[in-house]
Amino acid sequence: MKKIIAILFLLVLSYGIYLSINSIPFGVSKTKVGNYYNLNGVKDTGANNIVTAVVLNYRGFDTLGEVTVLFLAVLGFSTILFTMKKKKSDNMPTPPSLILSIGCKFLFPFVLLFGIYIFIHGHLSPGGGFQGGAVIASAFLLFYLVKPSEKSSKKSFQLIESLSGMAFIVIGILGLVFGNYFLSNFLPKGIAGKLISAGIIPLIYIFIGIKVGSELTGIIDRLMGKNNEKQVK
Amino acid sequence: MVYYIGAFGLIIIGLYVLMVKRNLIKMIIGISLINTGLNLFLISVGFIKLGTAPIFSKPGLNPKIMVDPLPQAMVLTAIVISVATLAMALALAIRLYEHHGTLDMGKIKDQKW
Amino acid sequence: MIYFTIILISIMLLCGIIAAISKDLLFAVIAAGMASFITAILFVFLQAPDVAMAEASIGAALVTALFVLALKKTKRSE
Amino acid sequence: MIINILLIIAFGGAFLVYLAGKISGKLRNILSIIISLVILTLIVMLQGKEIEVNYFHFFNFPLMFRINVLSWFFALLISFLTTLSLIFSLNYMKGKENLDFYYLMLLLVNASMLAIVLSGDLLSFYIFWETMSWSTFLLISYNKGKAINAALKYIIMSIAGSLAMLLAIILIYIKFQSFDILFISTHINMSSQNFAILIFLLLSIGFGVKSAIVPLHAWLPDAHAEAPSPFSAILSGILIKMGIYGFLLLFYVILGLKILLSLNIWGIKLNYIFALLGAISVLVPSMIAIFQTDAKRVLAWSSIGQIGYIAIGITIGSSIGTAGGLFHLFSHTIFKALLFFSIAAVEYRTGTRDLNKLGGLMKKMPIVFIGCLISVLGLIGIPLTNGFVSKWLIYKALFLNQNYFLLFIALISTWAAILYGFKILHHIFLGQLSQEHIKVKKAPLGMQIPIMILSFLVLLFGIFPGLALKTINKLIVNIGFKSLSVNLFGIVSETGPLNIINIFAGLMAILLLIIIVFKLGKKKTNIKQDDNYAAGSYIPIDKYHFTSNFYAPLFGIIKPLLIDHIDNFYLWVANRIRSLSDKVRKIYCGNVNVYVIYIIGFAALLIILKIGLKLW
Amino acid sequence: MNPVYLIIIPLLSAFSIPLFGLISKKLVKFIPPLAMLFNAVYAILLIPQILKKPIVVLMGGYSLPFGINLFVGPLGIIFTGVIAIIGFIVSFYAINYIKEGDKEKYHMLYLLLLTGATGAVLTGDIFNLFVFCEILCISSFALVADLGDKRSIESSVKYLIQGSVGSGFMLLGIGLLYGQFGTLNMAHLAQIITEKYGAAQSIPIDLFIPFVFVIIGFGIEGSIFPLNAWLPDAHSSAPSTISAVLSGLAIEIGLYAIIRFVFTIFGITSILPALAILGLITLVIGEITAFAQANIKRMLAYSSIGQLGLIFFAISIGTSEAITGGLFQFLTHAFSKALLFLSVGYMIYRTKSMEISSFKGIGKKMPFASLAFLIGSFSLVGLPLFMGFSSKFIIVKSAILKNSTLFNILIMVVLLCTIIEGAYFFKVIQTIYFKKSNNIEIKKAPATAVIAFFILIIIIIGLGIYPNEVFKILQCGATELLDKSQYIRSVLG
Repeated sequence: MKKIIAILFLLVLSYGIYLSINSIPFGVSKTKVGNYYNLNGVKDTGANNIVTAVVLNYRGFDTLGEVTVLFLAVLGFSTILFTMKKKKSDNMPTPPSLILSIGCKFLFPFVLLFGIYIFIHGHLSPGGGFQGGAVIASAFLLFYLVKPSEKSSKKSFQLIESLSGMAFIVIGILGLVFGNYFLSNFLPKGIAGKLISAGIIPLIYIFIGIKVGSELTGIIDRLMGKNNEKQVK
Repeated sequence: MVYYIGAFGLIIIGLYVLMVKRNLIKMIIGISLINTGLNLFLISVGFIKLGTAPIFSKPGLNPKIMVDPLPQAMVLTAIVISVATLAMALALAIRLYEHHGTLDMGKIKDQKW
Repeated sequence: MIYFTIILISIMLLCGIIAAISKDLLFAVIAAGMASFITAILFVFLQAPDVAMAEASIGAALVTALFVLALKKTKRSE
Repeated sequence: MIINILLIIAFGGAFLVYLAGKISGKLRNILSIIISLVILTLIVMLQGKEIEVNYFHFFNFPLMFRINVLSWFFALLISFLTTLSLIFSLNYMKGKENLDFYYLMLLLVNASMLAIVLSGDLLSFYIFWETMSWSTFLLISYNKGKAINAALKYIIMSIAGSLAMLLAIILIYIKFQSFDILFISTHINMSSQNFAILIFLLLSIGFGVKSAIVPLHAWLPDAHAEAPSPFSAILSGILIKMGIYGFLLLFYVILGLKILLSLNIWGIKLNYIFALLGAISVLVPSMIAIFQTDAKRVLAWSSIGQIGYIAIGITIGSSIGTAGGLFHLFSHTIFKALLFFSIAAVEYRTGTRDLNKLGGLMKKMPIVFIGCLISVLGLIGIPLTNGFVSKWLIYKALFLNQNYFLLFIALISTWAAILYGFKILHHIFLGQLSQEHIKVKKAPLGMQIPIMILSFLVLLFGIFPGLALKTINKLIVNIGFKSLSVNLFGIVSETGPLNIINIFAGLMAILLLIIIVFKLGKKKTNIKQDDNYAAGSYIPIDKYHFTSNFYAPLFGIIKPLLIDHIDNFYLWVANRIRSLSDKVRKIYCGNVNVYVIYIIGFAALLIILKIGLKLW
Repeated sequence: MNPVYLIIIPLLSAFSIPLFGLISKKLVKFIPPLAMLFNAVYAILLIPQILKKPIVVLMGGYSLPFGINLFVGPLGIIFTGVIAIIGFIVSFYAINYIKEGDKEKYHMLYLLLLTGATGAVLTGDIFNLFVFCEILCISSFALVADLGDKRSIESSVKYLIQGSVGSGFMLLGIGLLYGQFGTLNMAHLAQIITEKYGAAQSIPIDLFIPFVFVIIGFGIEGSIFPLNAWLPDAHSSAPSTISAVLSGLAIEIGLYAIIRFVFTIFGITSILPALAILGLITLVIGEITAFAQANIKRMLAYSSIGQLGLIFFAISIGTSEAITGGLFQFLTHAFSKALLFLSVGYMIYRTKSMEISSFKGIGKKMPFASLAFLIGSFSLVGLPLFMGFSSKFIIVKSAILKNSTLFNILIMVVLLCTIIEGAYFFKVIQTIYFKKSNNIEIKKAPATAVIAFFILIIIIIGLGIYPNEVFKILQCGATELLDKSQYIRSVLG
């Protein structure tokens, strides 16, 4: 019964969407704002990667909101799981097989390095704080697979997150102080293509990279449930 | 045009799962499908035929035929938001399982009227 | 080129349907992960490398990891 | 300027009393008496003055107070009755808890009634009308138990009424761009006929609820029975009259006599319909009052009846009728308050007010008995009491106006008034004294003073009606009727004067005759009350009590009439709403899938409406 | 006097809470009141400047349609001021109401919730509005699940699923709008829409579909009739301070977004009667379901739905006075509902149960809390001398001024619902004051709570007696909404 109603409503919805799609031709440039970014993105922000320029400079306020959302997610995640009682049948995690432990131990530094590379070169090559942080998190995921009982102190993760979040806002305020606009790019833009160029973008992306990395690792760490004995109230 | 069909197909499947399936984890999968479909739709709105990626990796790139960077900025944010919602949903699912012993939303109905 | 994308999109929709229907949650999670991975590939075709990396690393890898870990704590089957 | 001071004292005094109550009970009692006396003197000083003062701007609407003869007449009644009831409640409420709240609310009700009567524009009228209703609500639910449902019924009906009034006030504002009553009354003839009818209907709902005209009277019996007695004296003494004041305002100040008489729906004149409603609300409640066992319920139903009288008097539209209505309002306030005070005194001493259990208190509480006797005489309308004067005026007006049907109904309900008047008197004071009331003491002095004052007033205005009629005459002229020639003893009018002197002389003659016959008769032997025999055997004392269900045969006849259909209708509506809300809340059924279906369904609905019906 | 601080300071203090937490656990609970006090004072100081000319703040110094801008107009400053004042009072109340559980996380989430609300109200960019609404939603998911007992987890899950469907629709609507008009800035979007569809009587289909998705996305956040199934569960199982903020502010943000889209961006006024009917259905359903509730917080949640329906109905009447009345009703509802939830908070805390029957005779033992409840319910029902009367008065007046038969009937229904609302509120007052109490010991509400009640009571009675000042500010807010071209001119210059 519910299935039929659901399918009916979805049909009507898809017909509505089909109607509105007609006015959005595929592949034709529809934007009035996008070309401006492409044309003088490099000139304004000094970053080769226009997407990073848009993400951090033109629409930097969105990314500030974005960072708060992630910060919120970790907060909510820990409040909900904070009061979890230790499950009695938490079977001892099977010891990792030889290949897994050797492989992980070998791969961990390289994946970590790759993640750091991504968010340092955010303004030059594709990639940035979020992608770099995710790669770091997957590096730590590998690390946890190998040593499930590893105790990583949550307090340190929380501090890193809040510190890097505050750093982002402080850079914004500095922009307000120097360039009399919040989040304005007050540092010298340097030569496009060089590593130290594009003003505040690399700085912010480094902080975001660290923040996203620590946050996603925190989530995975809590979910692994290794050390939730400490949380038991 | 195919991308739109793909994107909205995913969204419709996600909505169908949300409406019909009773298991909470299956619903969360539905939500993640919706988000993926949405991101695909946003990017395919900003695509220009025969356009190049909006990055000046090589010096001689013509900015006029570059793809529109704005939807890509939006999608970056949307992906992270969907991860955030997903993490919260999974945490709640775990606590719900701990409280109710089951994840069947059909049976968890004491918050009504 | 165009046929390749059609095939990819149809596989993606297929993965979506499998994720929707299958009883075994782990299989559904992997199918959803597969769908988002194919989306990452499509993003590359749509000239959006940044988003492709983000979707691949977050959407495919981490979300699936989260789901698997969550499944470990709750019940596997429907 | 005096009006501002008056109202500041009234409202400020209420809160002052509450604070004083926190310090000490005695201080609070004295302070409340002083405040009510100050208000009374201020109002007496305001006699005959026509002041208009603009005291506040609410959303740039000027709010103003205005005093004229009409408002002065009501203000005097309000403050006088509140002073008496305060004196009365000093003793009556001695033992009870949270008295600060009681005195605060009593003075607040008094202050808001004064403000209603003195308010010059409809908005401040409405504001103080609402403050009166919510403070009355808090006061009615004062003694817990059944009073809670009574208060809830009261507040719901009064909110419904005042919302209808709010609608009318806003319609008036939109038509005339001002709330000032005088401004409206001068420009009323600009508006169309059905606008006047709409205003008439809406405002009469609002005032009808407060003055308990028949279809809207359901709250009054419970509210009066359950409210604390001194407050139920105010409630039926003056608070219902606020509705009548509203009607006076509506009929004669806003609409004016000429328009009022011209208003008709499909040919039937509106004021005739209203008079009919008044007649029904005289007849049916009086009948119901006969068969009540709780003393205060009898009084409550009789209040509805007497209000019906006043309504008939006012809506006839002739100067004598209105004078009769106003005089009846005046006299009803006095003798109904007297009746409530005496019942309260009885209840204070004996603890119960169930008529079947009381009896024979005549010797125990003589002053209360005299007070009750005089008030019942006034209620019935025996000559030499103020009830007689007002009934005479109303009957003359009905007679002159040739609507004999109303005259007939008024007479029947006077007959019913006699029945339940005598029932109260007999059940409480005459008959046998039941055992547990043997050691009942006299009513305390604090209660006897108001009873004495009021019974004196009943007789005073009975014998010299001219005192009140002079101000009422001025009042009628103010409203727009032609004045009556009034002298100290009654009204000189071409079709048979009302002159108390010759009635007084006639009564004296009859009294003399009775005494002579009595004297000539054979020696009287006095028999003690409790040594009478039946069929030769001595009746033990506890068998004496035979005054239970009094008018049994009459009860058989009009039993179908007594089922209060209107009350049942309100209960039916309340149950309908409760079952509806039980069904409606099932919408939120707790299942997330269904909630998501609601969301997508709403989206589909919007799309269908757009594509299918091209709505937007 | 740059309004950006209204968003940055709360955000900065939220991030700094873990650092302060290191120094001393007790210091943490004083940060939210301070941040909100700063916001309130700053907003009030900005009002005179804004009444003259709305401020447009560019983010990062990039010219308009390309960067993000904050549009701080009279409407925005009213909402920010109310959010800040109520946020301050509630956080002041929460100083010793929130004892158990991880206080640090609670205060961080609370501050971020208010930042999300302030940001959503001030921003001039639709995607930024989406991001701030997301912050609002996620923090309220976490706060609803804060107590961690069976009931709050369940309602938080249901709220999350519906919230994420809502955010999915929001994003879809924004994507479609971007696909058609190519820009994300509200003023630029409004300009393009008027150029393209200015003259059209009925709304063109491809403008209507994104409008539908936007209405549903923000409607779920703003709890319109079919979309508000999450609200009763969420508000009744959240801690009282959170349900006070949620029903006082959070649902109004969703409503603000819808109004902004309907009036400023799309400028379609032909749909207003339909929205008025929708608002009315929400009012009727809210009031009727509230009538038959035994649990006090569920009753207040349903009455929030009802009041919100009234605000939506008032605003969608469309005349400038009606919108002022609607905004005033928003103020009334925000303050009185906060007062009601806060007073109920301590009653539940002392009697350990949410059933109304367990509140018998609390009037004697907790005089201030019950007095606060009394004044809050009187002002919600709209009795004179309180705020509710002045706002309801304007709404009824402006509805009748429209003198179309449809609105006359609708206003009748509104008045009937006020009667039902009065009925269930007075029933609770009677159980509190006039029923014998069974349990013996109930302590009084502590000092911080009494001060919070006191401030709210002063505001309610003050605005009830002298509403002219606030009325003028609200009128500028209404004109800002109605006058679309003036909004575009002041933003794009």
